[in-house]
This record gives sequence, structure tokens and C-alpha cells, in this order.
Amino acid sequence: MTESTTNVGPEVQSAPSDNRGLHLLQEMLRIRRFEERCVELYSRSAIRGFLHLAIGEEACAVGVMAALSREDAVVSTYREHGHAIARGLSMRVIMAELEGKLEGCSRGRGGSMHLFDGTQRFYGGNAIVAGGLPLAVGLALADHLQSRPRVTACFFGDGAVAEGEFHEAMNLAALWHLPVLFCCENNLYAMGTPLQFTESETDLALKAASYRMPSWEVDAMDATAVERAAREATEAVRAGGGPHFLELRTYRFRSHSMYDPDRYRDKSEIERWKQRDPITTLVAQLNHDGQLADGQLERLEAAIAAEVEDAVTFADAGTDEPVDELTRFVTSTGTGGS
Amino acid sequence: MTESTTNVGPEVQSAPSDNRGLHLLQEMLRIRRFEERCVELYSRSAIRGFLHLAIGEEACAVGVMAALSREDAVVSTYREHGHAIARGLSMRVIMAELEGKLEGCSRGRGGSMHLFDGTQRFYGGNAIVAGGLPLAVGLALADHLQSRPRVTACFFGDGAVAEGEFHEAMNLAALWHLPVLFCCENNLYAMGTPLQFTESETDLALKAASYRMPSWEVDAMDATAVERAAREATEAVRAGGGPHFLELRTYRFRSHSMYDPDRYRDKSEIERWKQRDPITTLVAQLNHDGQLADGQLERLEAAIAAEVEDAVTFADAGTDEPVDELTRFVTSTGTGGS
Amino acid sequence: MSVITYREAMRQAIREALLRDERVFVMGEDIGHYGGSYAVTLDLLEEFGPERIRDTPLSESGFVGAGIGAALGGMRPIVEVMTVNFSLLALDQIMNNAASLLYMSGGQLNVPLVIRMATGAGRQVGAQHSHSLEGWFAHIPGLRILAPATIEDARGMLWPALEDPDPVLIFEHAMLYNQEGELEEPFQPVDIKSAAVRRSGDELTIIAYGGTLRTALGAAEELATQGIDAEVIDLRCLRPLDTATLLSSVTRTHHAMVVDEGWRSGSLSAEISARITEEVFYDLDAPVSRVCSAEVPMPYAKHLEDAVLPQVLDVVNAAKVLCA
Amino acid sequence: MSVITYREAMRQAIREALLRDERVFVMGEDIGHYGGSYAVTLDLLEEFGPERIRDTPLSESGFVGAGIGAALGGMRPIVEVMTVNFSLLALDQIMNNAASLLYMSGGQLNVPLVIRMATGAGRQVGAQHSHSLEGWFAHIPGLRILAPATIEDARGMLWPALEDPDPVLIFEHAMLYNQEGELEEPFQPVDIKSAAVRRSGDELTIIAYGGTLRTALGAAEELATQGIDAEVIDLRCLRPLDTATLLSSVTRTHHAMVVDEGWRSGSLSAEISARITEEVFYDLDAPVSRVCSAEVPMPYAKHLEDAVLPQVLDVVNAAKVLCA
Ligand SMILES: Cc1ncc(C[n+]2csc(CCOP(=O)(O)OP(=O)(O)O)c2C)c(N)n1
Ligand SMILES: Cc1ncc(C[n+]2csc(CCOP(=O)(O)OP(=O)(O)O)c2C)c(N)n1
Ligand SMILES: [Mg+2]
Ligand SMILES: [Mg+2]
Repeated sequence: MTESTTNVGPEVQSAPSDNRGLHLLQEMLRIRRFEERCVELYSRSAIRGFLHLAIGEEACAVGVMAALSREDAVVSTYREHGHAIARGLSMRVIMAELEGKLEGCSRGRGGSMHLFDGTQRFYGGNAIVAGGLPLAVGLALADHLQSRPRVTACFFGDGAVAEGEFHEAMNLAALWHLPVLFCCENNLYAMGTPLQFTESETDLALKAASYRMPSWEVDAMDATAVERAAREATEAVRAGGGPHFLELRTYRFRSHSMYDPDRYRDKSEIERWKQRDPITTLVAQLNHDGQLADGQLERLEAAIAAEVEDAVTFADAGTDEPVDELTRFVTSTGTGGS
Repeated sequence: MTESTTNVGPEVQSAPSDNRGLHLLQEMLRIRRFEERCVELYSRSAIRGFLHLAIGEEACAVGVMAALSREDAVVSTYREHGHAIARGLSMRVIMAELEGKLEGCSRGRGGSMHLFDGTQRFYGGNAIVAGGLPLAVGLALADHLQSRPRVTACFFGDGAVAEGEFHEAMNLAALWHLPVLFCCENNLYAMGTPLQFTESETDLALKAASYRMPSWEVDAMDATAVERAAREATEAVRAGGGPHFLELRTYRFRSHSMYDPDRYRDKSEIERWKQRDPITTLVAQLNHDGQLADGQLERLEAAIAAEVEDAVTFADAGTDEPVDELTRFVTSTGTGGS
Repeated sequence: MSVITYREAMRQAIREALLRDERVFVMGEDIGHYGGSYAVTLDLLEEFGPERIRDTPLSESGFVGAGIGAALGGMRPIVEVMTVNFSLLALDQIMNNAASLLYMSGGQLNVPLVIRMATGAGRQVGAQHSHSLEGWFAHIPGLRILAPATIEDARGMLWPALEDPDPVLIFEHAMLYNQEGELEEPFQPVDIKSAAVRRSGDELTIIAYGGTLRTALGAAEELATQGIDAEVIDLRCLRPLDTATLLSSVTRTHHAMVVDEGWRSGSLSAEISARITEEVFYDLDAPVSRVCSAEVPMPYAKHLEDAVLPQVLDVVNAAKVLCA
Repeated sequence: MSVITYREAMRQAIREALLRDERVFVMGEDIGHYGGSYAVTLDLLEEFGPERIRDTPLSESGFVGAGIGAALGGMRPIVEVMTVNFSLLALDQIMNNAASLLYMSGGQLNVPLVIRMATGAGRQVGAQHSHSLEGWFAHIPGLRILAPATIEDARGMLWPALEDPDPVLIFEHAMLYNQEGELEEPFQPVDIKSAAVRRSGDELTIIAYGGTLRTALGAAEELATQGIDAEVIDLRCLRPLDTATLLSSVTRTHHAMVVDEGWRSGSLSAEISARITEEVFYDLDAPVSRVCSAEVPMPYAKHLEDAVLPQVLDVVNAAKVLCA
């Protein structure tokens, strides 16, 4: 890596440890503003390929990440900008990745669906639905075999639950009592297919329990609720309680990907869920509790706007990987080999 | 097919319809004696490849088959001699198949693991664990789409439950409310691996229920209990009740296959289960109920011995498929094409 | 004559099949409520209802296997696997059941199943979503593998595929869906057995299929301006291969080249090269040339993706070397 | 010098690895309590315990993926997929994760994983249990594919495979497990990069690997009695291919033949034929010849299985035609 992947953009104030709410808010806003900017960049073709946004679902990412330590691992999906940001990858390297630049966290080879950061134990970025679950089991197995008190958090959608790999991974984790935190982001749709057309049992927490795994459903439009549940679960996992499953009930406000004309949902349904926007909800909570000082939100927004802007500048100024490096890293020895 | 696949061997008395117990006994004995003969033939290399016996598990096959009609379909595994016999394939064509003869039910191309009979809707003979379950779902889907009141019975072992295909098939069948009868022959081992090392939830009926599918456990060392449960389930399925799941609790008295040295089980465990041999159990029941006339069992055994003998004679007299037909049936047009 | 897109041609073909044969139904992820991930099945749910336009869960092995079972049960399923990238999850069903059942059952159980999938790269969707594996599937006995490269084939291959008593896989290159072209009316069915000469020429035979046909034709145009007269053959059916058409061209041109989007080693181009060489070695003025994808997982960045894929210029340059 | 079986050689290699490196563990179906379906892991459970000799449920995709994850997590897993026939269920993990992660992550995440499986036919186990797909796997960039054909390679390939920072697949032909041979003591590690000349000869290069090496050597003996002096090359590593060793032989013998248990079309033999022809076309006296399996799902009956598989006589006959 030519560029450190940790945050090197303009300082966003780090929330005082006694104000978790503010931290959650800040992280959600960082994700939201970052992704809003992605939409613009997509329109002007600076970002290409598939782009899946988590706008509306930010509480899942920030709530779970807040509960993890630096040694824990994260496995994610193609809808992972939020997970990456909340995990600590800098907006710079993510944006550079989305723009296909060498300075990106995957050298511009991964794009939106394949963000990676080995040093932060962020294992992608998996675009095969449910394909990440067995990896998470394996990461946890490695920790178990090496007696390291680490947790592997594994994100996936409601749609993944129908895949055979979900079943195999859930069973392996439970059977071997491995330290995995399964985080199912149930946004009610797999692309355009609603949950009731994909699962005979739509109560996913109940389904997960059939593997003899403690499983809880969480209102994931409430970041503090997610954080609370994730902390409790993570502690239980770390203490040797075996895998846990969180059904994070959430909703995406935008279409599945930039290609999706979103024909399959009622506008009114989307509007209803927007009433429960996790960001406005948390702002209201913090205001209610008197935890947001006058003008603090505006200052936060301004700092984040600058951070996003810096990331775009960084990405725009990035370089293309030289074509003569095309076969580098097919294998570790550098060249391809065929 | 050059040879009708229905029974053309020496007459085995067809049980009076008012004596189901006798019918079950007869069918179990036919399977037992047939397979015992297979062991001999294997020792003298007349049968080769993998040979998986269901000795001890006969009640599953005969109990379920007794509940099916001719229009229903059966999907099975590599441990399927019993299913094939109970379904109505003649011992002749099965034995010829095991000996690799053209007169076999799969022209000698399938062998022990791939018995087929299209006319009797016996769809094999699948040697990939859990590979038959999606087929069963599809057969049932075809019936559903054509509004035919048929049932598809699908056999598989406890080991199959860990496979992703099990999960996908169970969910599809339940989601689409298809007429499948899932028959899980839980003999407590997948090859040498006991159930508690393969499933986090070892109560398989409970596990099946998590798909919102009615599921019952059955003492499958008792053929009448299997038949009773299978009849009830089949009727429910046929009446539009959606898929049902039977956990048939059984045990194999012999090793997994002829290659298996059976190192992983206590002899005492095997002996304990042999006390519950489904054949001796049923004989005792029938005797107790006065349903076995004097000498009737001996006559039955004699007739079956003759039937088995006839099957071996038939198979031994069978012919080899000409080598110049090697590429026939790669496609329906006759030749391979590459 | 009407001008339609490749997407619309596929859609018309599916619609026609649904109208023509009650046993036909379509099954796959997001083909109904979403309208098809490439909009090929758009509005068919409204016209034919959810029984015949059946949205499936994400269970590739399960619903491909269910397609096989439904075919055994007398239906004529069209199973859409959204893209070839997800077909790996269903490969066991395809190889061990769909392709094997007829043979294994001694000729009793044929599987009249059509599986459609999008294939190929070019949209910057990265390593896990850019596979080009149709040539790799062509290794499997018992399958027919089709690669419609033209509007006519997109429109015309499906019906004969459904009439085939055995499993047929149709690979639609994702970059072709927006391609427009003319279609005769009324439409005549096409054959699904032969390769087609898409451009005649005397000096060089360029063999392509699916997504690479346009590349090959583009190169042939360019080569013509440089004094090399290339014949372009569209394989159309990747298994079984129509070797005769290839040989009759090569024995005339004495130079052969294959343009294949698959990774070079072990791609279909290797089989074609080997086969041509075996059959007409002494007619060849030079070894069969191959222009394939670089052997790397597909990178996201545009300039790298372009560098991986066979481009017109790559074909032109290789052709000049070949014919030099 | 000791005489041991191929099975025992593999077993010794696994045991050595377990003793040598704490990060090594073995995982797969029936490797523990059962003792290994081919008894390769016999008694290792007793010696190393259930954490390092880990019986898995029947979940090929799950535990192969878990192997990848464990490798990412710092372990050196040896995953046994009982036979290649079941590896189709894990193909997505192998292609889209094991083989792609390093590249896709821009060089960050290498996957030091070894996957072992039995392969090949010859035991009358029918269509679903007789696949020979190692050449097909060799299409996938990012993998190293090994095919030990000798006792020495069975003993010596595992350790360097575990030292490889990237995924290595080892295919052990099921018919070789009982083969006996001599082994030097103390045992020296082998290289896992080069092909090996197993018999020198001047007139013909026969290229084989894994299960077909014996066939090729048998044919070479027979050919010698008929006055044809054949060189026999054992590929050893199917990806990346050691093309140089092949070419240096063929430029001397001017005749090349590949003996491959895979289905002919699209088999590794096609790639080797194409590659040799591309590189040394003008040195060839005749087109590269291929002796492969017949393109049918494997039948059970012995005489049919024999007819499918490449036999010594097939090689001899093809060699005589080739060198005529
Ligand atoms: C195995 C596989 N099948 C299909 C797809 C195409 N696809 C991408 S995302 C998606 C929907 C996934 O839904 P869900 O798991 O609920 O996640 P969400 O997108 O809602 O976050 C589908 C069908 C894929 N990427 N992988
Ligand atoms: C997908 C797959 N993996 C592994 C095997 C090898 N194998 C054959 S039978 C078997 C055990 C199956 O156990 P179970 O499902 O309980 O059936 P049983 O043999 O006990 O009747 C295994 C591992 C296989 N045939 N298919
Ligand atoms: Mg979803
Ligand atoms: Mg069992």
C-alpha cells in the first residue's frame, strides 16, 4: 500500500468517550454524506460499475462497529461503504477506490464492491451473496485455534439467508462454537424481491435460532439500539458464548443499485420508513437529552463536508495503476503464471 | 428398455389388502435377502464399485412406499436398493444393474448407486449427498403447475441435512407449498461421522420445522409406525397441505459401504440396535396378533429365496452393452457430440 | 423488418415460448417483480402471472435443480441464472444431474431444460462479476451450449433450445443487450447446430462467438483497409462444435485465429486450436493464433479492464503477425 | 530407502506438516473418526486431536470457505475435499474467493491454503463419482494445481504447497493410493514448479500427469519393443504449466502426444496441444496427438469404463500413427 488507509483527511472531532450518541451520529453522517457524494460522482461517471448505497441503513454499520475492537475482524458485502467508513478506512482511500485509482484501498482493482484493508482486518467487499459467511467462520476458527479472544463480525442481507452457504456457515459456527457475530441487515428486500417471496419463515431471528444460536432482533433504525445489542452480543461472543446472530431490521431509502429503477416498492412505503431515518431519529434523541450543543450539528456537518471534499480531491488527484502491473498479484510472487 | 422392469420373477404372494403387516414384512424380507445376496456377489466380484446396504433400515423404504400411489414419484440416494425394490422395480433388473448388465434398469451404466425406472417414476439413485432434494422440489413443482394431485417422496440421510442444498430445497418447497414428502433416514451417522459432529441442532424434526414445515419424528425400526406416519403425511401433502418432513429414526446394521472398516462405532451400540431389528420386531408383532399362520414365514422366505435366486440367474445370464454404444444417450439424438 | 435490441429480441423469444407452449415457465432471481436484472423479462409477470414467471429466492443450486426436476416432470422450464458468476453455485446440479441423467439412466430420463445466463465483462463490475465461462462449460458432455451474438440469434435460438430434448445453456453477453439490429418479419426460427460465416474472406479465418464477434468483425474491417481479407466465423454453438464449418474455411485461408473472452489457458480457444491443428495441420501456413483475455481476476479500473479484454487492435495486430 | 504406498506417503507428508508447523491443521469429511475415506489420515486424530484433525459436516462450500478464512486468519489449513466430484459444490469459494482475493484486494490478502482431493476413475463408481477435473480447474488464474503421480511427489509436494503463500490444489488419483514405491531416506523436498522427464527418448514426447503417467510409461515400454523411442514427461504442476520442459523435448523429438483422463474437448490436453503448436509449430512433424477419455458421463460397467479411459493400447496405437 502506498497510502496509509487510516483517516488522514481533515479532522472530524473524535467524540468524547462519554458521548457515544454523538459518536454514532457523526459516523452515520459521515457515511450519509459520503454516499450522497457518490451519487453525484456516479452521474458524472467518475464512479462506474455497480454502486450499492446503504443510505437509510447507516445505524447497522455504526452500531456494530462501535462494539468491536481493533483486533476484531469484519466481513462485508458489496453494500459496504458504510461498514468500511465506520470500521476506520479513510474516506480518501475508499473514494480513490471507487474512482479506480491506484491510491484506493484495493489499488483501484476492487471498486465499490471490493473494499479491503488487511491492516484493519476489513475482509471486504464480497459480491457473491452469502459468499462471505464461510470466510467469517474460517477467520473465527483461526482465532479459536490460536486462542485469541477476537470476534469476527459478518454482514449480509436478508436475501443471503436463502443461500446454501448461509446454512452451512451458520451450522459450522454453531457446531464448533466459534466467535462469529452474524449481522443480518434485513432491509426487507433482496434486490426487487420482498422477504415473503424468499423465505418460508420470515422471522429471521427465529430462523437463526434453529441453529441453536442466540439470536436477537434489533430495531436498526435506532443506532443506539444497535450499539447496545452489538455490545452485548460481542461481549458474549468474546467471553466464549459461541456465535450470536443479530437481525438488524432496517430499510434502504434508495434503489438496490444505480441500475435499479425501483419498480417494486410503493413510494408510500419508502416515505413511511424515511420518517424513521436513523440520523434524524438520533438527532432528536440527542437534542431531547440535551447532548447536542448549539451549532454543534452544523459544525459537524461542515467538518464532514470538508472531509468528503478532501476525499474527492484526493481521489481525483489519484493515478492509474500502470498497465504493465496488470498481472501483478495474481500470485504473491508478482506475476501471473499460466 | 428391453426388459419390463416390473416384477417377473417367481411369484411372491401379494399380501391381502386387509393384512398390511404381512405386506410390510414381505417387502422388508425381500430387501434383506436381496442385499444379503449382494454381499456374497460383491465378495466374488460380480458386483463392483460402491455398494451401500440398507440392512436394518428396511422399514423406512417399505413404510413410505406403502403409502404412495403409482403416480407418485420417488427420489432416492446411493443407498437405494430397498427403495427400488419396495417401489416395485423387479429384483431382476436391479441385480442385472448391479452386475453391470445391459438388462439392468439403467443398462448397466448406473450400478448400485444409480438405479432408475422412468415408467415407475423412480428417479434414482443420486450419489451426490443432498443432490436429489432440488430434483424432488422440481418434480413437485411440475405437479403443482399441472394441477396433478401427486406426491414426490424424497429420501436422504441425516448427513444431507448439513448441505446447502438441503436448506435451499426445504425453503423452496415450503415457500411454494409444494407436494414433497421429505423422508430423512436418520441412521445417526454420515459415513463415520456421528450426528452430533455434523449438526448444531441434532433434533432434525425440530430443525425441519424451522422452515414452517410440518415435521414428525418416527420410530423407523417399526415398519407399521413408518407406514402410519407416511400415510398421514402423504394424505396431508396430497390434500394441498404443502411439504411434510419425516425424520425416520433408524440404524444401519452394516458398514457404510463395502469399503468401510467401521472403526467408529461400538460393537455394543450395533448390538443394541439389532435388538430392534425391524423384521424380527414385525414378526413378533404379527405373531402376537395371530396374523402369521403356521409355516407362513417359512413359505415366504422360500418364495423370496427363489426370487433372489432367479434375479441372480437373470443377471448372470445378462449381456454386456456393446462397446459401440458407448456414446449413445449422451444426448437423446443418440450420439455424443463434442 | 423492425429494429429492436438484443434484450427485446430475447424478451420476444421468451414471450413467444410462453404463449406457444403451456409447459413453458420462467424461474429465476428477480425476473418478476423487479423486471429482470437486465430487464429481459420486463412486464412478463403482469402478462403471465406468478406461477409462470416465478421469482425465486437466492438459491442457485436449489432452483436450477428444481428446473431439472420440473423438466423430468414434463415441464419445459426456462431457468434464468442472473449471471454466469452465480452459476458456479449450481454447477453440481448442472454437471452431475442435468448433463448426466440421460446417460446414467440408460436413456430413460432426458432433461428438456433451458438455462439462460448473462456472461462476460466490460462494465467494470470487478473480479466476481465479470466471468466469461461459457467455453469452460463447453467441456461438459450432455450439454448444448449456445452463444447468441446477433439479434436474430437472440430472437431465434430459444425456441429450438426448448424443443431440444436435452439441457441447453444459453449465454447472453451482457454488453450485447443494448445492441440494436434488424429483424425479419415474420420471424423464422434459426438452427442451433451450425456455426455461421458472418463475413467472407480468403486470407484468414477469425473465429469468434458471443461478445467477441463484434470485436472480430471490427478487426476484419480494419484488416481489409490494410489489405488482409479475413473471414469471420461465429461459432454460435459452443458444444457440440461445428468443426466442419471451421475446417472448410481454414483449408481455404490457411490461417486461423480464435478470439475468446475466456482466460487463455484452458479456454475454448485452446480446444479449437487443437482441433483445427489435428484435422488440417498440413493446410496451415502458421499455427492457430489466439487472442484471449489476460489471465487475471478482472480488475475494476477501466483502463485495466480494457487491457484484459481482447480489443480490435489486439486482433488486428495478431492477424498481421499471423499472415506476415 | 523404504518401500511405501502412495497413501502412506501422503499420510507421512501430512503428519510431518502437522509436526513441523503449529498453524497447520486438517479439515474435511470423515478424516477423523472414520480415518479418511481413502485412509490417508488414518490415526492422525488419535495423535493430533480433534482441533487439528477436524471432522466436518457435509458442507463443501462451507468448510472450503472456512479454510480460506482460516488461511486469512494466519493458519495453514489443509482442507480435504473427499473427492473432486464434490468440489463442484465449493467451486464458487475456490474461484471467487481463494483464487481472487489477493488480486482483488490489490495484493493485501493472500490465501495460504492447501486443498487436497482424490480424483479420477477406474473403480466402477459411475458418472457422479468418476470425474477427472484437475485440468479443468487449471483454467483458473491464481491457483497452483498439483498432480502427484509418484510416491516421491505424494510425499514431497505437500510441504512446499503449504509454504506457497497462495492457494494450492492437490489432486491425488484414487487409483494410485495402493501403488508402492521406494523413497529415499532422509526425504528431500521436491520442487512444485517443474515438469519431470520420467523416461528419456528421442522420437516422441508423451506428456502425462497424475493417473495417466503409468499409462504413458507402460505405452513407452511397449513402443520401445516396437522400435519407437518415446520420452515421457510428467507435468506434475498443471497450473502454471512448465511449458519450457515440454518445448525442449518436443523440439528434439518433433512428435508430441498428450495423455489426459479428462473429457477430450476442453481438457488440459487442448491447452497443451495449442501451446506447443504456437511455440514450435515448425518443429513439429505432425500435429500434437491427444489420447483422452471418451466424452460421456462415466458408465458403471467395467468394459464400458475401460473403453472410456485412455489405455496403454490406445496410446501405443496413437503413437504409431503419429510417428508413421
Ligand atoms: C450468489 C449471488 N446471486 C445473485 C446475486 C445478484 N444480487 C446481488 S445483490 C442481490 C440481492 C441481495 O439481497 P440482500 O441479501 O437482502 O442484500 P441487500 O442488497 O438487500 O443489502 C442479488 C440477487 C449475487 N450477487 N450473488
Ligand atoms: C456432496 C457429497 N459429499 C460427500 C459425499 C461422500 N459420501 C457419500 S455418503 C456420505 C455420508 C452420507 O450420510 P447420510 O446422508 O447420513 O446418509 P447414509 O449414508 O447414512 O444413508 C458421504 C460423506 C458425497 N457422496 N456427496
Ligand atoms: Mg436485503
Ligand atoms: Mg446417515
